[in-house]
Amino acid sequence: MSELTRTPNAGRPLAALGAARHAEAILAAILSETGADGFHVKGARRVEGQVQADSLHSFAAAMKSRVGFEHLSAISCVDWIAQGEFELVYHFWSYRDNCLVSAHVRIDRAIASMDTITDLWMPASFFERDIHEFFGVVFQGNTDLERYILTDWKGPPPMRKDFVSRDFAHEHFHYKDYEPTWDEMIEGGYHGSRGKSGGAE
Amino acid sequence: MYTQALLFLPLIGFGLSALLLGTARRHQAILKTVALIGFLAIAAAAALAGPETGSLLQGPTLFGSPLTFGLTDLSWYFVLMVAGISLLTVFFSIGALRESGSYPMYYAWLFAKVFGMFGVVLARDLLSFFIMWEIMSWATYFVMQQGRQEAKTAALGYLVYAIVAGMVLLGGVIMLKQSTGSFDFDVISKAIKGYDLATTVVALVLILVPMLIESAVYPMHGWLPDSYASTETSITAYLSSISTRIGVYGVVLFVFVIFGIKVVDSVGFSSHLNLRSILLVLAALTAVLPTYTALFQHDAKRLVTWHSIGQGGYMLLGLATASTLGTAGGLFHIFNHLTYVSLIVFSIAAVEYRTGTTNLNKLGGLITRQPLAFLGMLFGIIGLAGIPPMNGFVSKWFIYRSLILGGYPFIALAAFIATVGTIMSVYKLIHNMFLGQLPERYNDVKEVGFWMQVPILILMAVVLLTGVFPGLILQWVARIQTIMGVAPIAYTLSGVQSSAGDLNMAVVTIVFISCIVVAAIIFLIGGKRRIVSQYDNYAAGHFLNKDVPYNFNYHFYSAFEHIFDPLYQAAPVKTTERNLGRLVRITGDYIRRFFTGQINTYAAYYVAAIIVVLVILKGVL
Amino acid sequence: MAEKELTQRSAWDKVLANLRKRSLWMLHYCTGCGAVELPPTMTSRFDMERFGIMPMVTPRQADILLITGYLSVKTLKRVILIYEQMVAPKYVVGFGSCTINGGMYWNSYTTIKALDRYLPVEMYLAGCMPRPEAIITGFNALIDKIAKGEANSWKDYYENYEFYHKNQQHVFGDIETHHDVTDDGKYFRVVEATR
Amino acid sequence: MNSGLGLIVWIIAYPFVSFFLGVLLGGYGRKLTARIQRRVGPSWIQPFYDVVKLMSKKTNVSHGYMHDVAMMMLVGGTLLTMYFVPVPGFHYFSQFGDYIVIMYIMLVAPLGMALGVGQTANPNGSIGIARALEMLAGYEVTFVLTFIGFAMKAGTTSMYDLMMLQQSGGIATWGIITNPLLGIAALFALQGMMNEKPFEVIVAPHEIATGPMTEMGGKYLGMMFIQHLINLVVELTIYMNLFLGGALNWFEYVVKLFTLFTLVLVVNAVYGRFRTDSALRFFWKFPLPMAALGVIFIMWNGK
Repeated sequence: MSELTRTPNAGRPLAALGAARHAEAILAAILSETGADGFHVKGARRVEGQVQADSLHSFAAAMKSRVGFEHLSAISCVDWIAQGEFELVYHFWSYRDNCLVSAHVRIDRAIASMDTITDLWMPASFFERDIHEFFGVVFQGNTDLERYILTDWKGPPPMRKDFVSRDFAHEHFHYKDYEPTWDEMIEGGYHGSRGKSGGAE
Repeated sequence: MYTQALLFLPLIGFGLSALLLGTARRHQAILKTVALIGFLAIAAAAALAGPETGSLLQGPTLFGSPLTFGLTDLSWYFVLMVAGISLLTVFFSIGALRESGSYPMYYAWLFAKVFGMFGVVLARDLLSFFIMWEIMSWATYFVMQQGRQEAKTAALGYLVYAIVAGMVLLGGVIMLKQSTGSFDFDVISKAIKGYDLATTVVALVLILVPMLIESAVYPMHGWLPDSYASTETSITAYLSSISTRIGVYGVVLFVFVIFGIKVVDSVGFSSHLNLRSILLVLAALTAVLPTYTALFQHDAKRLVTWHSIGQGGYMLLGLATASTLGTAGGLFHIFNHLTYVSLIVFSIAAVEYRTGTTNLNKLGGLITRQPLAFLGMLFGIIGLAGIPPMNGFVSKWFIYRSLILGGYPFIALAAFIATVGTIMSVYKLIHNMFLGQLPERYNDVKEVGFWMQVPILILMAVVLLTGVFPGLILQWVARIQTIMGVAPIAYTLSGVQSSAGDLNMAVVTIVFISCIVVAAIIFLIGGKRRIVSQYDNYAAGHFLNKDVPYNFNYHFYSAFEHIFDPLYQAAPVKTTERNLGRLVRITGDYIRRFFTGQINTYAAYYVAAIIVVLVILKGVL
Repeated sequence: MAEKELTQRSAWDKVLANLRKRSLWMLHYCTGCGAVELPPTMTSRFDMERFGIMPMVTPRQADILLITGYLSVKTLKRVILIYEQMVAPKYVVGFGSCTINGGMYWNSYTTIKALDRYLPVEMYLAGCMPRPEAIITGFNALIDKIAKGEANSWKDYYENYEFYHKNQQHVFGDIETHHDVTDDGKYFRVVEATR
Repeated sequence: MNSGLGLIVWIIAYPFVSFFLGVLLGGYGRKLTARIQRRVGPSWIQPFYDVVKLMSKKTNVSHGYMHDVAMMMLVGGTLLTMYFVPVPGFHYFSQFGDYIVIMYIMLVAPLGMALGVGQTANPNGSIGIARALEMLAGYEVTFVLTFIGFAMKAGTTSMYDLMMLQQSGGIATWGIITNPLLGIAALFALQGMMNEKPFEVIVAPHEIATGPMTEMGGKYLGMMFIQHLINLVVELTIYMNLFLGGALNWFEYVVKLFTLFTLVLVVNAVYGRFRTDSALRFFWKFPLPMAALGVIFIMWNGK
């Protein structure tokens, strides 16, 4: 691992990390270390801001090594179909300051590609595979974007807003239609599912 | 007349197969037929021979007394066993030794070994006993070093023990010759009765220790596991079934026939703390500790060799009780052990012949590919564990009863602990080799050929037959007991009738078979059943196929390993051997310093020696 | 075929059915949220062991396969493997509205909507989730069906295996369960050779 | 019932009597455990229903011929042990085999099961069998030491003679009264021998999917149930013959059977499950030294 990715607080007990900084100090630290100015304080322990897609990787590396946010708790994705964009939100967490910094990145919805940060955090590959499976965002540099939740899925990425779950379900699965003569069938004894229930083949 | 035949036939065989050495590479068949005919002749001679009391074969006179050989009941019992197992081993090796010339001297050394063993068993005087003992030790060394590379180093380990045993035996022989004035057994046994405690103790110890080394009794067993496990598998079967039992013959011969049990009992401090009780404790240790070491083994052959040490402990246990039942159990156990341990090792050889490995962690599921080897192994392990209706049970029954009724409760407990250890390691053996999932690489394994199947079938029949009708062997055991000076056992064809609890193996087997038939009827009343593939198995909803490893072989007895691992790592014998090796190396270094190799140092030694001699002479004069 | 089955049951079948109904071993495959209803049914509050019903661990030993909740396509593959590993006569009990018609997840893109198109379901326990009393009445109804000899849905799987297999393939393609169901049907004479 | 026609009839009827007794014992056991857990519990002859259901299964799954033969060895071995254990009025076979024979015949059934489970090629089964054999070194060694003490004192290893010795003076000469140490140690061993908690690690349902019974379905499980039920009767009878003075009439026999089983069941109902090595350590720390003490006591005042 290059010097850049070595975490300053690794190995030292939490208590020895020094007093927890409150949000404004963190905001200043982010500005000085990473030069990202689009951030603002959202709450006592929440900081939020915009980051450009291409500068995200360096921002994340700086957050991890210099600003003391060693933990990438999640990457989530929002589908702004109206603007034709995906919004990737990277949540960084600091053990020392108990504070969450979330960086919002906008990428184009049609191209839907972003470079990976698995070299900084190995577990990030799970978040990236999840987003790839459900939104179709391709993460450059992530070697195994293999599907692991919907293993036999053949349809489009299901979490996209243009995917209508009900129509897909109606088309692919068989429903048991409501049968007004339902009660006679029960009293009349049950002769196997194939017999009475209707439904599209 | 048969004594001469039994001695000269192996010699002729050895000569012939040695002569054929040159042709062995090209004409393996000729060598094998010669060996087969030779061993058939030996077996015939052994079978026809009976205990001849009269004609003693007078060999060449040496040190003033002739080397005499004769056939008694005791020696005939062993002669039969040696001849039988040698014939079966040759049968097996004809099928097993496939690439011609891998072991050119295989049959020659086997003949030599048989000659040595016959000599030891037929000897009627101490000198011929010692000479034949040395020949047997050397023959064992040469037979044993045929195998993988570590077989050669392990055989050297055996040789060290054998030489030590030989020297101690020589000391005993000389001591007895000085005190009784003759080598002949009968003369010695009459004379020894009148001797004082000191000489009998020393003579007895000097004679007994080599016997215990040869039969791998506990502290002196270090050589056996490595040497037996790394030789050619058919040799392992041969050695572990009969080679170590010559030591037990020696114990019976000297403790019972020559010295007499009363003399041995008198050696010691009180009726409880005499030589026999020491033998008993040693035998109990030999029965228990090797069986639990066998649990930890990953190699099938090594597991069985540890068991052959353990079973040797059982034989000594039976003999050391010196009661009718005990000695009968011990002697019968020699025969039983011979049958089922060779059966097990032949099955292992059959598996090794096809799969090429005996590593228990790599095998599995071979029951569908090699059913006969499985059946042979099954009969063998039921015999080894001593479960009715196999013969191993009958001799263990004798030993238990003699120990319990003879007032040795904790020795009986040790014997049972050994049985539990045997059952555990024996199930691991058959489970890891034949049961469980069949690995993909053994899919096209087939059964072994005719030559290897015949010995397995014969031994299976013998193990079952002598289990159901132990009387067949007990008749010889009773005759031997009369020579040993112990009341012979009252036996019937299928067991023993006595006031203190009886055994009728025929009835047990009949009831056993009828119960199984009843169970079969109950089973067949149930619905139809279909044999499914091994991948149709419960795996909590997971889909099984050939590249999902789904076999449990490694660390089979994890609870035992969890408890006994520290004890097993500090195995005393291995550490003592290592320290001995280091000691020899250090002393070797010091001695080397004297022989510097320059002439002048040697000249200086001469001058010094002359001066010393002069000083002594002047002093004397 | 089912009608012939009911009328010509021999006296011995009747006796056997009445004995067999008293011992039902249940493998509850906890796919959804219904599993939490089982513990009170088994323990002292409702004690279903009174009827000889006992939870069992592996499919080989079980008679009832209790599917307690929604079934995603991925879980359906495992459920079918377990169903085929069970020893007939076996009864699938669909538990809760999710197995009847998709229940709360009726518009989901991954859950199956009707269990009986993939497995012959013997009985449904309606409810989201059915309470222990419903479970016990359901099981008693099943016991009566077994006593009357009507609980033969397991034969349906052998007789109409193409129907079930086609639906399964439609949903998740082919799986290797090491069972040739049609061949088993002929071997165990569940399916008359003539058909 | 020891000679002629009565013997033949009894030999044919005895398995059914023993099976029926086993069913009653099994039903009583499940009823008692339920009552301890404040439940109603199944019917008194629930094991009979289970066996009938299992044996009437239609599509049984086998893993090979050894799997089938093993089931026959399993039930056959237990039936064989049953014939050799003396019961009130029937000790015909005691003249052919003493307790050492019985002790080894009892190993035939577990060996048969072990081979069958081995062929089902399921690791859960193999782990279960490995544990069963390891537990053997715990309880069986203790039980044998108690028997050795008795046999040495009585000078005979035939179970029928040992039983008759205890009958001579009524309760005063029961095994457990004359040697309490041996009796109590054997009680611990009985708990292990009957595979009841706390020594039930062999069939741990959640951990190794009921161990040896994982791949046993339909009539295979039926055969194991039949064996288990007869085994209940046999093992309780062995303990009763050695330590509770055996029984000469059937009423005394059934009463002793059920009281002894109640003791075992109560312990089973309230205890959790030992791990294998902790169970072995328990056996080697308490019951084994207790039995050894009992034997030393016998040797000390016996000689």
